[in-house]
Amino acid sequence: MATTITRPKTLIGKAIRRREDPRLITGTATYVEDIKMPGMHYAVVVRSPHAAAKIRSIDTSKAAARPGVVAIFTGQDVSKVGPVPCGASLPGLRVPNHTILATDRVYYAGHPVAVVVATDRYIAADAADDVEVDWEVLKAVADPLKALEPGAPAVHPQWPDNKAFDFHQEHGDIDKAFAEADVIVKQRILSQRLIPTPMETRGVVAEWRAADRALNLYSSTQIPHLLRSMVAQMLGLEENRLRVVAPEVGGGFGCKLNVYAEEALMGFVAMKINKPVKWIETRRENYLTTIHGRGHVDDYELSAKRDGTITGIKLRIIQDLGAYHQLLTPAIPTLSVLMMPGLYKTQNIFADIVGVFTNCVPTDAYRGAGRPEATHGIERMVDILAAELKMDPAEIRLKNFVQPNEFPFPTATGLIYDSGDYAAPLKKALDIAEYEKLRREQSESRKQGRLMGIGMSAYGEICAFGPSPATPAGGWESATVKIEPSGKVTVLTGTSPHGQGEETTFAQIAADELGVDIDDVLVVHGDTALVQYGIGTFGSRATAVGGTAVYFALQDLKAKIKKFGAMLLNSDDVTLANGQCIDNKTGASKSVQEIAAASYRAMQLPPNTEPGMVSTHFWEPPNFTFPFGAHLVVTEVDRDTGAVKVVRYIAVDDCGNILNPLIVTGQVHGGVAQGIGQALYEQAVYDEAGQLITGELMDYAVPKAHMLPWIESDHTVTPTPVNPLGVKGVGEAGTIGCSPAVVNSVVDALSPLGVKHIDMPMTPEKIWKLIRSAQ
Amino acid sequence: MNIHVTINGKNYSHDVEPRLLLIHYLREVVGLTGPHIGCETSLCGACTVELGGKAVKSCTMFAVQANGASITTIEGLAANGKLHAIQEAFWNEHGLQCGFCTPGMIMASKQILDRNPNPTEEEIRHGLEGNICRCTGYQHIVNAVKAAAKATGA
Amino acid sequence: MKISGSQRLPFPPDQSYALMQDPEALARAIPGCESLEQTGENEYRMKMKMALAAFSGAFEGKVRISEQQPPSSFRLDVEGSGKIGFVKGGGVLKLEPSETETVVNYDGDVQVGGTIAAVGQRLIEGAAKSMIQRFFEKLAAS
Amino acid sequence: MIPQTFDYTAPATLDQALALIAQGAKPLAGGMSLIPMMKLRLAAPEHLVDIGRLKELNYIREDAGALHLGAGCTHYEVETSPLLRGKCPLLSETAAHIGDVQVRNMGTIGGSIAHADPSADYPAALQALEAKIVLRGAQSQRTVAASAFFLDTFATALEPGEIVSEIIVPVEEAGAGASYQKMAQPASGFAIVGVAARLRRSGGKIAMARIGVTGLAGRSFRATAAEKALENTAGSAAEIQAAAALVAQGVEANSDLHASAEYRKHLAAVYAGRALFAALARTA
Repeated sequence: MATTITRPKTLIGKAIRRREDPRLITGTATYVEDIKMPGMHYAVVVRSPHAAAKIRSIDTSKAAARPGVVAIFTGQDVSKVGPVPCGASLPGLRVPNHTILATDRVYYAGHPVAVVVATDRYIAADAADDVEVDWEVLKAVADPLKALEPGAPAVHPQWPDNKAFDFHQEHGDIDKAFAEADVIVKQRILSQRLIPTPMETRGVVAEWRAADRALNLYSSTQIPHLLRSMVAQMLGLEENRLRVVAPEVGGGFGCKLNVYAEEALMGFVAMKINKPVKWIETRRENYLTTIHGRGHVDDYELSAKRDGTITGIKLRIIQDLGAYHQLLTPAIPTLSVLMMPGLYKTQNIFADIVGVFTNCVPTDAYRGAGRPEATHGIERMVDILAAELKMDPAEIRLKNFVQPNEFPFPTATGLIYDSGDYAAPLKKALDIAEYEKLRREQSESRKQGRLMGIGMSAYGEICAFGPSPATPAGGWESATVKIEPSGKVTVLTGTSPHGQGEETTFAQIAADELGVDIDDVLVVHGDTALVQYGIGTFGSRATAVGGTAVYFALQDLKAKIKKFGAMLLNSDDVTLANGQCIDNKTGASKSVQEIAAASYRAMQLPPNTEPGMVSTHFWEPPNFTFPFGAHLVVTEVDRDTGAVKVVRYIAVDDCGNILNPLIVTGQVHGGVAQGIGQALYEQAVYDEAGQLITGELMDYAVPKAHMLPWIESDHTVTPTPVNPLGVKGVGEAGTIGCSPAVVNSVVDALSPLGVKHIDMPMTPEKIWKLIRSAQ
Repeated sequence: MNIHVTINGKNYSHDVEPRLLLIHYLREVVGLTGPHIGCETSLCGACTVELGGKAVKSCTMFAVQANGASITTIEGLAANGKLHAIQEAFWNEHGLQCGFCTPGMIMASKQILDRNPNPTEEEIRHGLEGNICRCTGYQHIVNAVKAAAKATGA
Repeated sequence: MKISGSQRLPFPPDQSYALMQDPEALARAIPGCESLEQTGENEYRMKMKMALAAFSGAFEGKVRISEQQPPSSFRLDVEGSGKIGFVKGGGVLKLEPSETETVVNYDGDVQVGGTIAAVGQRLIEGAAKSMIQRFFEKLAAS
Repeated sequence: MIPQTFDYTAPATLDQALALIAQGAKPLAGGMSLIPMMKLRLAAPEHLVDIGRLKELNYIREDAGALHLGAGCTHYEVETSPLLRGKCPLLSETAAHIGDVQVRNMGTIGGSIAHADPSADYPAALQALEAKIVLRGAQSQRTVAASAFFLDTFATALEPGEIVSEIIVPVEEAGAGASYQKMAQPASGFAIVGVAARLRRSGGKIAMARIGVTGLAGRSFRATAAEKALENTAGSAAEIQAAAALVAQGVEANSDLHASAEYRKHLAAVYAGRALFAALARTA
């Protein structure tokens, strides 16, 4: 029965190809849109074309008269459904009542006002067009700075100042630092609104089983369990009668780390019509109504000594929240504050956040969530300081880094950095680039009138979210490992991977720990009916927290294997290695598979031991992890057009131990692509009336293959002591390290013209105007 | 309107509404799951299929326009249980993460290699202009196309 | 979005002014106008079918004339909405004599919403200008 | 995502198609412009006549010193036609800039120019080539110059009931060189500005200069002032730059999210210079 070939422990660290890929490369994976059920109905959501308006009336009669239309619901009909939840809490936070359909007023273009349900998606689309809403259009405000001005239109009439919260944090003696500074540099730095754009939009299928009072909800989500808890609450359902399945999920990048109106709405519809219903977001809806990211206006001040030592950082963040709080909206800028010292030692910080309502779709977690903004800010400011002091940007960074002997390092913002050698990736990047030679090339090229730039960033990030007291809804993760009677191994993880490859990396961990063939390991996730409660995949946490839970579950299981093995071998001294439990005295052995079979057969049990071979572990991380790295970017600016070409991109990342280099490199590449997107191309633009004018892929420039450079990816390895795997997380690293390096490079290219700062995205026209005004 | 098409070597005949998009025909009527919908402006390329030997975006075509045509989707690439060289290369080179763009990306890659068996990096990137991937940064996809070129050339 | 420019009408200012206040002339000149019916003093309800090459859409809306200072200036506001979104435009038209003709300088705002705003962004200005051009050509021909 | 309902006819002959179009049906060629608009419900034709399959509209042939392209030729066919690449390479080069591979596989030259998007690529080349456009209706056939065909944003000389049936471009003479240079809008690939330049050198002088511009204004146009400035010069770098600087002069330029009018005018000069230099290099 046990046919598995055992082999030495070698999988961790190997670039093995992914186990999830066969279904994906053959087009046979099941995304939400691929789910079909008998009697399936289709829903289309009717949305506001206005950013701010009162609803005088809604006339659904014409739509309802279309053959095939089975139901239409408006705000009044869903009044018993609870509001879209905000999971973040801040002192004094103003939380608008976020109903799943608008009732008397809409707050952003795209705001859902009704849902049309029909037997066919084409009919539903036709009928949605027939719903007539009588609007009283109101003045809207889309720009957070304008929203703060006296007399600005009030997004929520009850709060005319448009402020959702004020947040303050400080540490050390900031006044002294600035009073005694040799030099103070100031800059306003923007992190523009971005649209996450996973290639799969959101989608929901809801199926009501009336006789069981049970709802099955299939949603393209990163957090199936949290979604279950919250949707159950919204719908007034018993949580154990709601099953949430995250089937194949086509990318998330944070925007599916949320609970959306449509998720509860489809549950409501299914319960009302007593038929399965499917709603698939169009790309236009995705741009209008799925959360955006970033949206910062940051005012920075840095104080320093003449020798380049940074002595203090002041930061005032104006956060464009949009019209509502989605799950984590107000919490995101607080992560920027936590990350504001970057990799530098300074203990004097002062930070203010003003959270501002605007008539736009809410902002929330998008790849990096608060940390790219902070890293962009500090890494720009360090370059600005270096320029002011005429220091080399590498030198000033090396001077201010937390040193390897200072870990664990308490930061001014209350974090404990776990481990690091911050100089190592920067030095490695400089070596790869042949930095000095590159600078010589640059001075030669400048003599020829060319605009060549060299820029770098040294970034740190907060990952592996995280200790539960510091994480809304809890920050632990769960794993169950089962060895089936046949000896096959099933890993159930509470994380919910959607491209990150945990079906492979977790199988690597399990195969190595148990000494079984990786083909005998199956990783299962994303179904609340199959998997114990879990938190989900976001914040570069899946491997560092979820993988660690798997690891500990495996340790428990190994102890049990040894107990059974010792019993079967009649020994009191056994070792488990290479899938065999070996009697250290006689050399006799039993395979893991044989032991598993015996544990289920239960002819005999070790003392105080239950039958079966299953272990569940909920792992609570004692700290975050803090990956770091350095990116170095060479750019050339076209003097005539302002176009930026990235000539070289070097990324040296330290994410601790690497379980699968293929996957890690892929994460870095993808992260960098999104960072370059922000630096050069992407921007969500609302006009003054709150219309999203980058409302489709026609105008919102997601980078395509020809718009991105070759990325030279390398690593240093500093394991974290926070978890036994030594892994820190890598999902967001590329994005966080990227944008400041690119901007620093372009500012460097234009520095001979006196350019000191450029805001993103660095479009050709923006650069051209800078060049022209310098001439 | 009645249409006849050959999809992945099998003949189909259906009565369809003229406005039925080819992508919906393939997915809803024929029951395929490979071609995906990622946008409505013909930019993302997730719906790419091969029609009469040419890569096309099946979301920007009506099923009636395909009447009489021969269509290959991602489901039709593997033959006799053996993956196509491009599928194999995407797997080996980690040319995908979430996988949603992958069927279209592989079909677009096939078009590149059908027309140019030994493309340069620049030619590959140019040839993928009609397909957006948000996960990979494209580098591993470029590697996959190169690897597939090598594998089929060998 | 701001929009401004100037157009000519081959009539003296007082005649041009009168023409631009005449509902029948407006109905003939507004591109795609299917009906223009008076609802109040200087206020009209309009049905139009906008067609620009393959683009087409039916709109219902209002036209309002205000701030009249004959024959030198007035304010024109037009708004319409349909299934593909809404269009709002308004601005001041200033008439200046130029020999026997009138130069009409306009300066105003155009705002669009809905699907048109999402995908038509790059085309709005061109389309608006071309519609204004057609409006004046037709007016000149009346 | 879902178009409104319509009737569909795929006639076997052009005459049948024209008869239906005369009754108000809308021609559907490759559908690359029309179908996305129908999906967004910005266009809702009641009756589509599929002319994309008509063999009668799909040919590229040489006749009496000119090249005749059926309106149904796809961009890919234009891009790769050995005849065009040899005798009118500017058109092939321009076709290669349109959209992406999938769009070029389906989209047709006739459909593209009938749509008259102000940022489309073909018009620049057709203006520079002084192309002739053959328009056919059920009872009519006429030929107009490219310069008279493109009237404004989405507006052409096509009358109701007419379609573009053929495009006629010249066979380039010896000593000619041409190039199309474009700054693409990063999201859509449309031309923010695109300039097609054609030059012929004779006896050390530029005997002929033609410059077509797209993306800059509501309609494509020939930059005649720049052409005149260049003709009969030696084509020195300074002369080319000076001519290029004239391209946008007096033009009321478009502006949008991606480029202001001012920047577009600047780019027009830059890309005109680039196209002219590249064209000149090819005259050698």
